[in-house]
Amino acid sequence: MNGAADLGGMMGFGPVVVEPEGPPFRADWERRAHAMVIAMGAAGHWNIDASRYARESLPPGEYLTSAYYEIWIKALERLLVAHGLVSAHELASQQSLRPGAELRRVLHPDDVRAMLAARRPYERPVEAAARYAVGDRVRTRNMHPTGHTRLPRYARAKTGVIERLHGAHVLPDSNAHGAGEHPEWLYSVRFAATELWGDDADPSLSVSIDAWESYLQAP
Amino acid sequence: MNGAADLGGMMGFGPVVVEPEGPPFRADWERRAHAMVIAMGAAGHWNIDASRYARESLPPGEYLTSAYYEIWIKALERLLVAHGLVSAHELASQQSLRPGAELRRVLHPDDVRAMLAARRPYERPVEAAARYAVGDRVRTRNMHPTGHTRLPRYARAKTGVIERLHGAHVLPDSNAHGAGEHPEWLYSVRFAATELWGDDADPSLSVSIDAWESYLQAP
Amino acid sequence: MADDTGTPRRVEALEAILVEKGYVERTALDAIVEAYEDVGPKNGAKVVARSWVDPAYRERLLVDATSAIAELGFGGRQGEHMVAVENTPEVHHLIVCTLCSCYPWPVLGLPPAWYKSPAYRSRAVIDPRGVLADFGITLAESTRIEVHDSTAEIRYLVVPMRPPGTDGWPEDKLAELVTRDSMIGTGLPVAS
Amino acid sequence: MADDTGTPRRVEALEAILVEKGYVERTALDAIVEAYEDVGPKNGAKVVARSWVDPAYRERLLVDATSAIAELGFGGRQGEHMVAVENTPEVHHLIVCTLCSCYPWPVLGLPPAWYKSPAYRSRAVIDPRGVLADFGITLAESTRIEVHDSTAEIRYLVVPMRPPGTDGWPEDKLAELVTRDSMIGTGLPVAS
Repeated sequence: MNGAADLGGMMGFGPVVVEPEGPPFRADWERRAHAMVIAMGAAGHWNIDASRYARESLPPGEYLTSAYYEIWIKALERLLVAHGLVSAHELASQQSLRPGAELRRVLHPDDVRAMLAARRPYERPVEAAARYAVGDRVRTRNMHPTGHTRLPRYARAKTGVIERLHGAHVLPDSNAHGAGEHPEWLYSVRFAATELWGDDADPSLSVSIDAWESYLQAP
Repeated sequence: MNGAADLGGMMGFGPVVVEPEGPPFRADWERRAHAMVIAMGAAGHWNIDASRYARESLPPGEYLTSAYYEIWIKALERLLVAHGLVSAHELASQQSLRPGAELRRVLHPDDVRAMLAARRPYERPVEAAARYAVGDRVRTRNMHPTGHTRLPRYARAKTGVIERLHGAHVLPDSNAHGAGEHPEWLYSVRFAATELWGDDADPSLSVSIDAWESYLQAP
Repeated sequence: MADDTGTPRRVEALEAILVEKGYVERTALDAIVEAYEDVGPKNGAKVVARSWVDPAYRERLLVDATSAIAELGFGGRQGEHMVAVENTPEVHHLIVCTLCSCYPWPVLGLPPAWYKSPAYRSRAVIDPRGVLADFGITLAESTRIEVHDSTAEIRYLVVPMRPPGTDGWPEDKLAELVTRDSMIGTGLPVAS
Repeated sequence: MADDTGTPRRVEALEAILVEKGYVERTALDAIVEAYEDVGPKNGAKVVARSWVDPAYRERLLVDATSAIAELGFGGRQGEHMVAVENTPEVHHLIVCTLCSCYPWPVLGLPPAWYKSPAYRSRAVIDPRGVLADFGITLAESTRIEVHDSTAEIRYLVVPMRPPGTDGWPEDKLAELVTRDSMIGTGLPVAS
């Protein structure tokens, strides 16, 4: 979707506020929010693409005025409600008002380390050969789905060059909506900044994205 | 600039909240805000393009969470400060702390009706002939200036057809920044929705924009 | 969305500052407020009704809307360069300003809040049928939609189709059928 | 931007609800919090330092970063598919995730707030030299910049250039020069 999360190329946010290296959390609620998102993710009722879609679906003004872990917690609340695990009324009243549903999996404290250390690859075997090879010129599709996609607006209908093949990966556009993994070949595609941003762009700059095969077509 | 005001094609705002026909203001502060913007515009220190640029330069999160006349009043405050007419400290303390500067023009109550009724056309005579004619195919430039422009992001690097000529008009891209009127031929350019939004778009839909000649090039 | 207490106070304080500095006179602000209480879509409705009963006027309106509208005494700020676009059974026109809130003040008054809302501005150019559905309007699938994004100082007026069953109606009675939304393209004239 | 009182209370209330419903155990949350206190850019710094002293390792890192990083014992969530990109005098790499906050957790820890900020995400792909200036970095105009927008599950690690004057340094001393930002591309290794 063309939501507020699709920020590449937007202007008006001012300079980057640089922080020195240090702990990534600035408040304890951020730690708990992050941990809850991971723990509820481990329950297996939704996948990472559904989580991202829930975040980018927040009303744009709310997205852009929320701290990042606020976005996570608001999206988690929406997922809990959408999956019937917590009611909107419970969230509003800030208390549990009925017994919990049966979770697919409850994360046990002893399993946390192993879960975080486990590789859960997104690569899948596919029978089809890759349609494009390194060096091929490709054009990204002009597409504006209302659902989830990982093709940013700034890189749509632009011509670039295949830079790497990453194997076939789970397609977020369907996986986010529970419509299956539909793995596709995944490529790094490199664009000249002048292609993305026009003749006034820095000629010494290029930008690559990782793009699934169905995002691409012959130029 | 690619600011929050450039909303065409964004998603996530929900349905349009329809209102019955009636007075356009919902609170008295809106009336006063609107009147102040007009009265201070009449002072002649900035033009309509500079006002629009001040509005679209608000931080995106603030723009999208402000009521419309709030956007106007915040932009007016910024213009007043930028032009040295009111200080940021005065705005913060909500009081005048020093005598006013000399305004170019103070709007007198007796002149209001005539001012509002006056035509202040944006058309200007130019020597150059129009480069394009009705029916010509043109391509909009891919441009991403940090300054003001009226070429929306969704209509950049797209091919359309000239539908009307409107004469030569003041160019907002320079006028907003006090860099002169630089009038240019202005055209209505019509695009198929499939060109703007891709193959999945409604084939029965077209969108036109009004575009200055320097926004256009041969296809 | 407006802060219910902060914003009115902020606006009031700014007015006091501008008045104290001698930049604005309160009575001038009063006069501006008053002027726009009088202006509304009834002006545009007169233009549309005239075009329905007077073929020569209709022709002038479609060729040079600014002059044709001035014939009826309307014009001025935010109406300097008018274009009229006429709905037909084949084509429906819809007006938006995706970048701000451009709107033909002299014929329609000041824009309603929804016209300036992100919901309308974002969606009118990519999903106009969805927007029309929010207004309770469903067009035939065969009707083309032409959206006009007011990106310059051209201001658009939609001339809706005259409702059937209004033959011989006087102009002022016809004007009563012409709603604000029908001249933006988000509505149709009141059924006769 | 976070509401200083509302948000912590909201998070606390949600935790209480999830615990009461039996969906999460507080000690599991504690364990997750604890696990990420230990993970940080020192992991990535070890990878970079090894690549500086061991040409064969460097080669493996550039060909299959996931495996090369696993040799040093790092991997897992948000590091399943790693790619290492090497800075040279000709090319500088910069990593961003414009769409959310994708970041290689096993080698860099959790991302700093600026990495997730609209200011960084919006500008890194259109004005990376301006972004680098915010970090106090000015590259030679002749240096090309390659920005990598992490739009899939591939996670990128920048291998910065080894600072001059570090010949013969032991690996652990070299690792101390490798800052978090130098592995994102928004910084350079500490001057030796």
